[in-house]
Amino acid sequence: MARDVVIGMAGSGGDGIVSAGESLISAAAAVGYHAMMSKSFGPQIRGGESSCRVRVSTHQVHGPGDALDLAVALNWDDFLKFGTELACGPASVVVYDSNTGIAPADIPLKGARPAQVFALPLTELTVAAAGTDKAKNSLILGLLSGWLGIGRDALLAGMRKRLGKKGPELLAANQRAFDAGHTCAMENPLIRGMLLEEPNVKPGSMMLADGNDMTGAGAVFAGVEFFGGYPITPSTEIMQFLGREIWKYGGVVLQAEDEIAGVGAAIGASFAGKKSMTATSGPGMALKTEMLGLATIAEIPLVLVNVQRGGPSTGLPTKTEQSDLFQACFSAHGDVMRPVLAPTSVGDCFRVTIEAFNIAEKYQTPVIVLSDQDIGHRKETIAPIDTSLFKVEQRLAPTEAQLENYARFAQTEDGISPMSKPGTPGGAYLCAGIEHNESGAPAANGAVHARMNDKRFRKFNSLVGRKDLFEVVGNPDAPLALIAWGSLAGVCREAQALAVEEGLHVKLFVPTLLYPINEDAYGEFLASVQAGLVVEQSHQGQLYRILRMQVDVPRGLKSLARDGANPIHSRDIVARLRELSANLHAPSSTTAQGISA
Amino acid sequence: MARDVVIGMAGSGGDGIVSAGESLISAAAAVGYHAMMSKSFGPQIRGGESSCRVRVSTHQVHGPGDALDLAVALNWDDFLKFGTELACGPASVVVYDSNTGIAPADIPLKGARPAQVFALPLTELTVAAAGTDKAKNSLILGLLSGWLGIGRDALLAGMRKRLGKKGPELLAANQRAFDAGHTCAMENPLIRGMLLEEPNVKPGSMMLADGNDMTGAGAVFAGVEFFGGYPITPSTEIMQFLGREIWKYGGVVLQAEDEIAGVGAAIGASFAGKKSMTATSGPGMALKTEMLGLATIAEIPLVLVNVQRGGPSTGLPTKTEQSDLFQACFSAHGDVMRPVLAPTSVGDCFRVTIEAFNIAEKYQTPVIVLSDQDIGHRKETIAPIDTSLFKVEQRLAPTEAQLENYARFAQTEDGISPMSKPGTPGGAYLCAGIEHNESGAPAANGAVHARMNDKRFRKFNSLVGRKDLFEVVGNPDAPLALIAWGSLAGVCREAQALAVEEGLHVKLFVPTLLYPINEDAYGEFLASVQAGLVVEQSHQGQLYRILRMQVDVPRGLKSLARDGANPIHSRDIVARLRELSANLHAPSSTTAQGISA
Amino acid sequence: MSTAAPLLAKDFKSDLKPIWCPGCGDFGVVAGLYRALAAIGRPPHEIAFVSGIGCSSRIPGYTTAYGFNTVHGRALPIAQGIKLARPELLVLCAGGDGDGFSIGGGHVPHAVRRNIDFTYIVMDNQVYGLTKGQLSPTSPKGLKTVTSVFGSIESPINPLLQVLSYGAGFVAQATPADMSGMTAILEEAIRYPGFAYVNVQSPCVTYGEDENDLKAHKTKMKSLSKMGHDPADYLKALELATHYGVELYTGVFYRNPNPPPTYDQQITERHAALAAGAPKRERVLDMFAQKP
Amino acid sequence: MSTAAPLLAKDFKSDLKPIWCPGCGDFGVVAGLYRALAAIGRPPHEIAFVSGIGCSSRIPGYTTAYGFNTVHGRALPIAQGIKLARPELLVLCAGGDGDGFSIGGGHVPHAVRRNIDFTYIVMDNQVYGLTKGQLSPTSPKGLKTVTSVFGSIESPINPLLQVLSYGAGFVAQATPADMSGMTAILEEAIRYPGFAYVNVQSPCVTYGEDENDLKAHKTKMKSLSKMGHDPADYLKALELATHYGVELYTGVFYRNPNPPPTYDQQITERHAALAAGAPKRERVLDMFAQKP
Ligand SMILES: Cc1ncc(C[n+]2csc(CCOP(=O)(O)OP(=O)(O)O)c2C)c(N)n1
Ligand SMILES: Cc1ncc(C[n+]2csc(CCOP(=O)(O)OP(=O)(O)O)c2C)c(N)n1
Ligand code: SF4
Ligand code: SF4
Ligand SMILES: [Mg+2]
Ligand SMILES: [Mg+2]
Repeated sequence: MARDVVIGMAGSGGDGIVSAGESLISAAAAVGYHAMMSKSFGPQIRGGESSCRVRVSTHQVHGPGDALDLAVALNWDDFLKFGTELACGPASVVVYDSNTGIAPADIPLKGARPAQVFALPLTELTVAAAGTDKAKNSLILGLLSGWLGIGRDALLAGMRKRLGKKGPELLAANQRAFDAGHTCAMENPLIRGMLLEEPNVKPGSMMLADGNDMTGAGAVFAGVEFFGGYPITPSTEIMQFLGREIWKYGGVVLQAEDEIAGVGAAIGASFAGKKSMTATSGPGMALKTEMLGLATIAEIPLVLVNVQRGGPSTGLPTKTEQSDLFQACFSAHGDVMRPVLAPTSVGDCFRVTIEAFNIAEKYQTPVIVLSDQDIGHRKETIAPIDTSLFKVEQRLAPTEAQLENYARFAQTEDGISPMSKPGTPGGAYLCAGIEHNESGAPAANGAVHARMNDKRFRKFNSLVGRKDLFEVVGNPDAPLALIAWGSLAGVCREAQALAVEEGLHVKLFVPTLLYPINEDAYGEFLASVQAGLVVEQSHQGQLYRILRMQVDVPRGLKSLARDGANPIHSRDIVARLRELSANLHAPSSTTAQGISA
Repeated sequence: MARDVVIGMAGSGGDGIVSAGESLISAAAAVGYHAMMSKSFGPQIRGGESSCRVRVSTHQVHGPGDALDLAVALNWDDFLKFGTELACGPASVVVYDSNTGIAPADIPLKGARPAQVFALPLTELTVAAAGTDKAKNSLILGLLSGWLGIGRDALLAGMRKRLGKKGPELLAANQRAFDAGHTCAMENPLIRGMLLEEPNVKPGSMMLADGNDMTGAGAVFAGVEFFGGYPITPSTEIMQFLGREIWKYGGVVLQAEDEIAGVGAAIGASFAGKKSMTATSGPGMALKTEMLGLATIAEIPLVLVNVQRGGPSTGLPTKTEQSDLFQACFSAHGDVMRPVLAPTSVGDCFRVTIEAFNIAEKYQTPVIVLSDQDIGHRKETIAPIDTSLFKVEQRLAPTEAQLENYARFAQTEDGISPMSKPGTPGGAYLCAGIEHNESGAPAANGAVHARMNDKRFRKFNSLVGRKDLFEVVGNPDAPLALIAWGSLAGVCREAQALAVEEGLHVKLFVPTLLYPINEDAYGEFLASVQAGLVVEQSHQGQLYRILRMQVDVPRGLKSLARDGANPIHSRDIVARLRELSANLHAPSSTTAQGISA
Repeated sequence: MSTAAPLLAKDFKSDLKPIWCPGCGDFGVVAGLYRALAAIGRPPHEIAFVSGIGCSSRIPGYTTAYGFNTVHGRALPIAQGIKLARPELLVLCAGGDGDGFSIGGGHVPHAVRRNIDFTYIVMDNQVYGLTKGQLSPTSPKGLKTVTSVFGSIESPINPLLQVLSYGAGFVAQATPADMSGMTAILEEAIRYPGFAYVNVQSPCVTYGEDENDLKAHKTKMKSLSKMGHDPADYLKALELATHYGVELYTGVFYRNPNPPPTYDQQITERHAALAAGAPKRERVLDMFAQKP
Repeated sequence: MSTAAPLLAKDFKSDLKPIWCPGCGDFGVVAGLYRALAAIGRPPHEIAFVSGIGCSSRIPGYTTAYGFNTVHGRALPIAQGIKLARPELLVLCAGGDGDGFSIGGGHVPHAVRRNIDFTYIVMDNQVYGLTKGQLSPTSPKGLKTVTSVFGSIESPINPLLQVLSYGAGFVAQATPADMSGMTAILEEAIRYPGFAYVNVQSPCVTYGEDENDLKAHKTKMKSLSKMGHDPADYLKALELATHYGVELYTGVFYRNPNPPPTYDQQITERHAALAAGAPKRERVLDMFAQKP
């Protein structure tokens, strides 16, 4: 019996490999398994290669898994195009269509030889059962049902939803293909049992969603009233989600003519008093930075979600990367401080988006949420969320007394000034991107500038100190450390658990608030650290660099950074930790950025 | 006798205070003095307050000076609007128009009481001599001529150039005002002699220019053939300079519809084989960042000059600040490395611009030059430059053999691939912002991406190591350090000299190449450092933060950062150094970012 | 929504002293606007007034409305966001020829085609005033400026023809030399139910036409209504607009006699239609439940 | 400048296999372009072909020209830079309706008014293909897409009328359903001495019109020349262009019978006039000498 199975499948566009994956994860979720599914495609819009990777488990999964347990190749050309995204290992079982004419001994996999290889007549069996080769994906579902033990009913439910409209004949044909697959599985037992243990979650209690939808849902929960944006992969689904939902709540989604107009309209709507949002990816974010500067100096609440893809420039539009962190923190002229948050899983997108709105409204600031293609597009099961635990904040409005002699940018102790909205008698002011005094009047001189810069930085003091915006996993005194953010945090969670299992003294730091840096939180975490890794999906290891800017980083803490679209496996991280552990000294000389001379 | 006099004057728009300053610096330059002049205006386009600050010296000047030696206020309202830009000190001599009705004891200067105060009937004397009050500035020139000893002929030459066109009567009237001013000076001797020593430079050998013009001149020298840009203060004069000059060399200046189009056209022209450039300030730079990413991934040479002003957003459009360093280094999505250079004086703009073109062409990369409003707009005398010492680089073209089977992005040892230009048979390729393989074909997959990212970073290895892109002033083993860039480098040069004069062990590091960081150069410089200051004109102290990212910074090295439009005086820096010096230990425990555990 | 006491022009004038050059045409524009707004009668706090950057874009600060002096070229998107968020506000948008038709030119067709109910006033002075005299997109060919010392070699754009071709329902031109005419046009534009465009010939006396030229507008201008132009005639409006830069027509080029529903109206209708079916925001996650 | 051996369509076809969906209209466009370029006879290496981002913008990679697949919406500025830097090159620019008239819309009026000699081809499929089916600025009102599930509430732009109002000297429309007509128009556009615009109705068979609709173009289209339209008649061209979205006119709406000098020509003249007086680049500092 297995607790955790990772399946990878690839074929060409028409093969329906992705909808097979969708059926599988829906069924798994419905009966109470935890699961995660990511899809990957070639550059073609239609046709071309496509693949998916589904992980099904009896316990919560935090990452897409390492090497595949079960690989399904409808043809080798397409399968191989996904390279390390569908990596096989020595424990993998490989299934492929025998009509490829390749002998099991000759399959073109590089590296490790798989544990078991099946050349099955997938097309032939499908045609025999269904009378058409278009039902290959149903045959594969049957195979998986047989091997994994996920029930026929649950799997057929998804298939019915998908094919119901196309008439009963097609559905029947696909059911026959499914059954043929199931029989085939029974006839070809696996040498490594993958029959899943019973799920331990009540059937029907799981949610299933992708990160972009959960981001949209978080925005709705937080009270979003305006979205202005422009389509860009891999963020567009956020606009599409809100385009379906927001109108019901009296809100508006504007598909603007470009990214500048999208964020501009959102800033306008926020100035007008509404909770506002935009979403984009790296290139769009580049265009929005001038507007973000305006929102900073004019102190306008705004949530911007950047679902990162590979860069620079058009880069890798459909692949994940974590290389927009520098951009998020520093792409502004002038001295700017704006909060940057990152969700670490699909479900976490909900929490982090609500948090982003709360911070934006409370501090009257743009807030950037750095999601990534991996989280944005992958589907995950999510355990029930108790939404009554979430607070929703509103921006500070001026009192009647304050409106008597209203100063929009009044100096206050915490740097946050009451913000009036158009329509309020007595609350009119000039909002401007030029430096201004407390009342809003343009005043481009040094004294005012120093004072207002100070206000705009000071107001984040209470944010920086928040302890609930990071998580420490494991023994806080452990000498080995991992630090990770975004989609890599899940991989590191699994790595940390694996490492502890094998006796390594490893802890993990996962920040939700990436910037500004909570120096104390990091300081405390790092105090006992002798060696470790900041694990990131980028070329430069951007968080590692930003930490050095602000925190005394022990010299033993290194950057483990890999360029986008190259998966980082938890087992590789554990291997690195093993090496670091072997070189550990006695826990004496933990050190810092500098020591006063 | 004096060697160095700083004069500050303010009046309202019509008073001609700035043209008086222009006449003064031209005259000073012509007769062989070193000089520097900066102007400052209120927000009005016409009318409103205006001021200038002129420093005249027998030796090279590196900064605008500290408190004024001589302050001229045509009226107090206008003078006071300039605040610390026209700071007076206990040694200042103050002259103002007695028609303000304010008694010398009541002049509204905050802080130190000046050494000497003259309430002179400036308007009255002018009307008496010239028959109009429009010649007040000539009267003041006469006064200055008398007090400083800069000759009548030299000063009148400038006046003639300015007023010649307006007819002989006006000129005569102004000459009379000048003479009246001169007489007045003789009648009102200064308690602190400001009569300048003889200049020690051959009359007629000095150049006089502002930073934006010297940037333009550097571009012409380096072979600029295309400029695309959009007007923005304080950079516009670069486009205006090239708009006059570039056509003579077969080049083109395009005033584009916006900043994106400006840099876009420059990228197009560079792709087409021409040396190309754009210039802007912070807000325009924000708009150009998407295009810069394209130039990075498509490996297109480009020089971008950002003449910094105060930010964020529209900020302080006419005031200086050094707060666009983060933007210059990090405003890009994806992993991007692009060189950032900074000139430290007007004359240095020439060298740094040539260097920028050379680096852009050699490394096929965008290069950012961070000038600032102070340097861009101030006028300085410049000693003759031996231009034969400057090399001009050309980009690497493919050989016939390479064109046989041309791969535009071929992997080479140094990461630099020969670049063909349209029109070359055999050299055609697809240039793209999407990730691509060596031949240029789109290939958005992990393996290619990692390889090409590596190439795009690796190619800068030889740049980072260049020793001629920074300067160390003073004893390299000194325990006290200053690090400064851009317009603050000059102030620190003077501070370092002053500090050494008073016996402090201080050295100064001035980087021309701000990014990427030459770790060895800083490392060597910092090895002996126990305490010091990174001096910057910004709120956050951005270079200090960037240094921490990359270099092991001794804990005693602190950031001294002041918001834009608030001058930093060399004497204040010396005062800080004095404190640091007093706290110095024995030079033992100089330390670093971290120590291996 | 208007208050009881009738509003006067001075109720719309703020305490900020304009920093325009003496004689600048923009003084006239803001004065006319005070009058037009007084005639309309919405109190200042119900008005949101958006601009970009430029001399002309300083105008919101000189009114008592909620002003938003944004960044160069982006007034239109921000104004649209305000109006879509709060359709009950009176929204005005203003700026210069450079702000609107150079850097901001990409936003105009989309502001127009959405037909959101607000008024856009461009103070067209054929030059960049604030940055001290560079070419603007409406500068005539051949003009010598600091960025075109040998003369401009590009033809100017035609703002009137452009906005008409984008399908604007109200397009007019005015000059502050004719204060009462301009005030009437501004009032009519603001009252038009949909996107309205007013091109104001507002000279820059420092870098463009001098003050006397502004006065000469009065003699050069040709009133469209006096010429007998029927503002319902779209094709004729296109033809007349082609004379921009040659003739100084004032008045309404085009007013759609059957104003189509505005974007903001359609939004309101959609809200009414969809509100009923909505779960509470707190229950937004329900849609993700995975039932067996 | 053309080479001796006559060029064939296949000489312009690159080795990259198009990744367009089977049946996509863009296949026809690139095929027509190969033929038009062969007819023109400039060798591929003397051609610079610029595009933005979108399915349609992949087109340069499928030719043997120097291709530049830039960023979304910015093909025009980059194409202009190339032509101004190297007037001797044949410059082509292409992209989608979204690339050209949504994010890139601000560059069009200025590309037009500068009258730089190059050709701009927009593959207008009324949808965002590459990003999988969102509204485009030419999508008809009411259209339901993934970003307009309740139907679009904004009117489409009119690319033909816009480009005409900007003053383009050559404006035409074509469809790949009429391959020979389209090829002829492309050739004429490229030969026109100045900025030339061709709107190609190139369906997106995945998110827009299906393949049969593309074939139906042939029956729906109305040839302007057969209708007797005189392409020298600007006002008539404006009027005909107002029917965009209703009628499928093909052919030339407007061709300026007296093409004015192009920007690139004027530059060349200026260079000739100024070259004589220039000091050497090495002596550029001389101007700053301060003589007593
Ligand atoms: C992004 C950006 N680019 C450029 C500028 C500089 N700038 C400010 S106003 C302006 C043009 C002003 O011309 P116009 O819009 O016609 O207004 P006017 O001053 O003539 O009224 C420019 C180029 C800026 N502030 N921001
Ligand atoms: C700055 C930026 N914004 C958005 C995108 C995403 N994007 C790529 S193509 C495209 C639109 C494609 O539509 P169109 O130009 O009509 O071309 P088509 O695919 O229909 O041929 C969009 C929104 C991007 N690549 N860059
Ligand atoms: S510069 Fe011109 S537009 Fe600006 S305020 Fe002065 S006159 Fe008016
Ligand atoms: S999505 Fe549409 S436009 Fe893109 S290739 Fe497919 S059919 Fe063509
Ligand atoms: Mg203007
Ligand atoms: Mg399209």
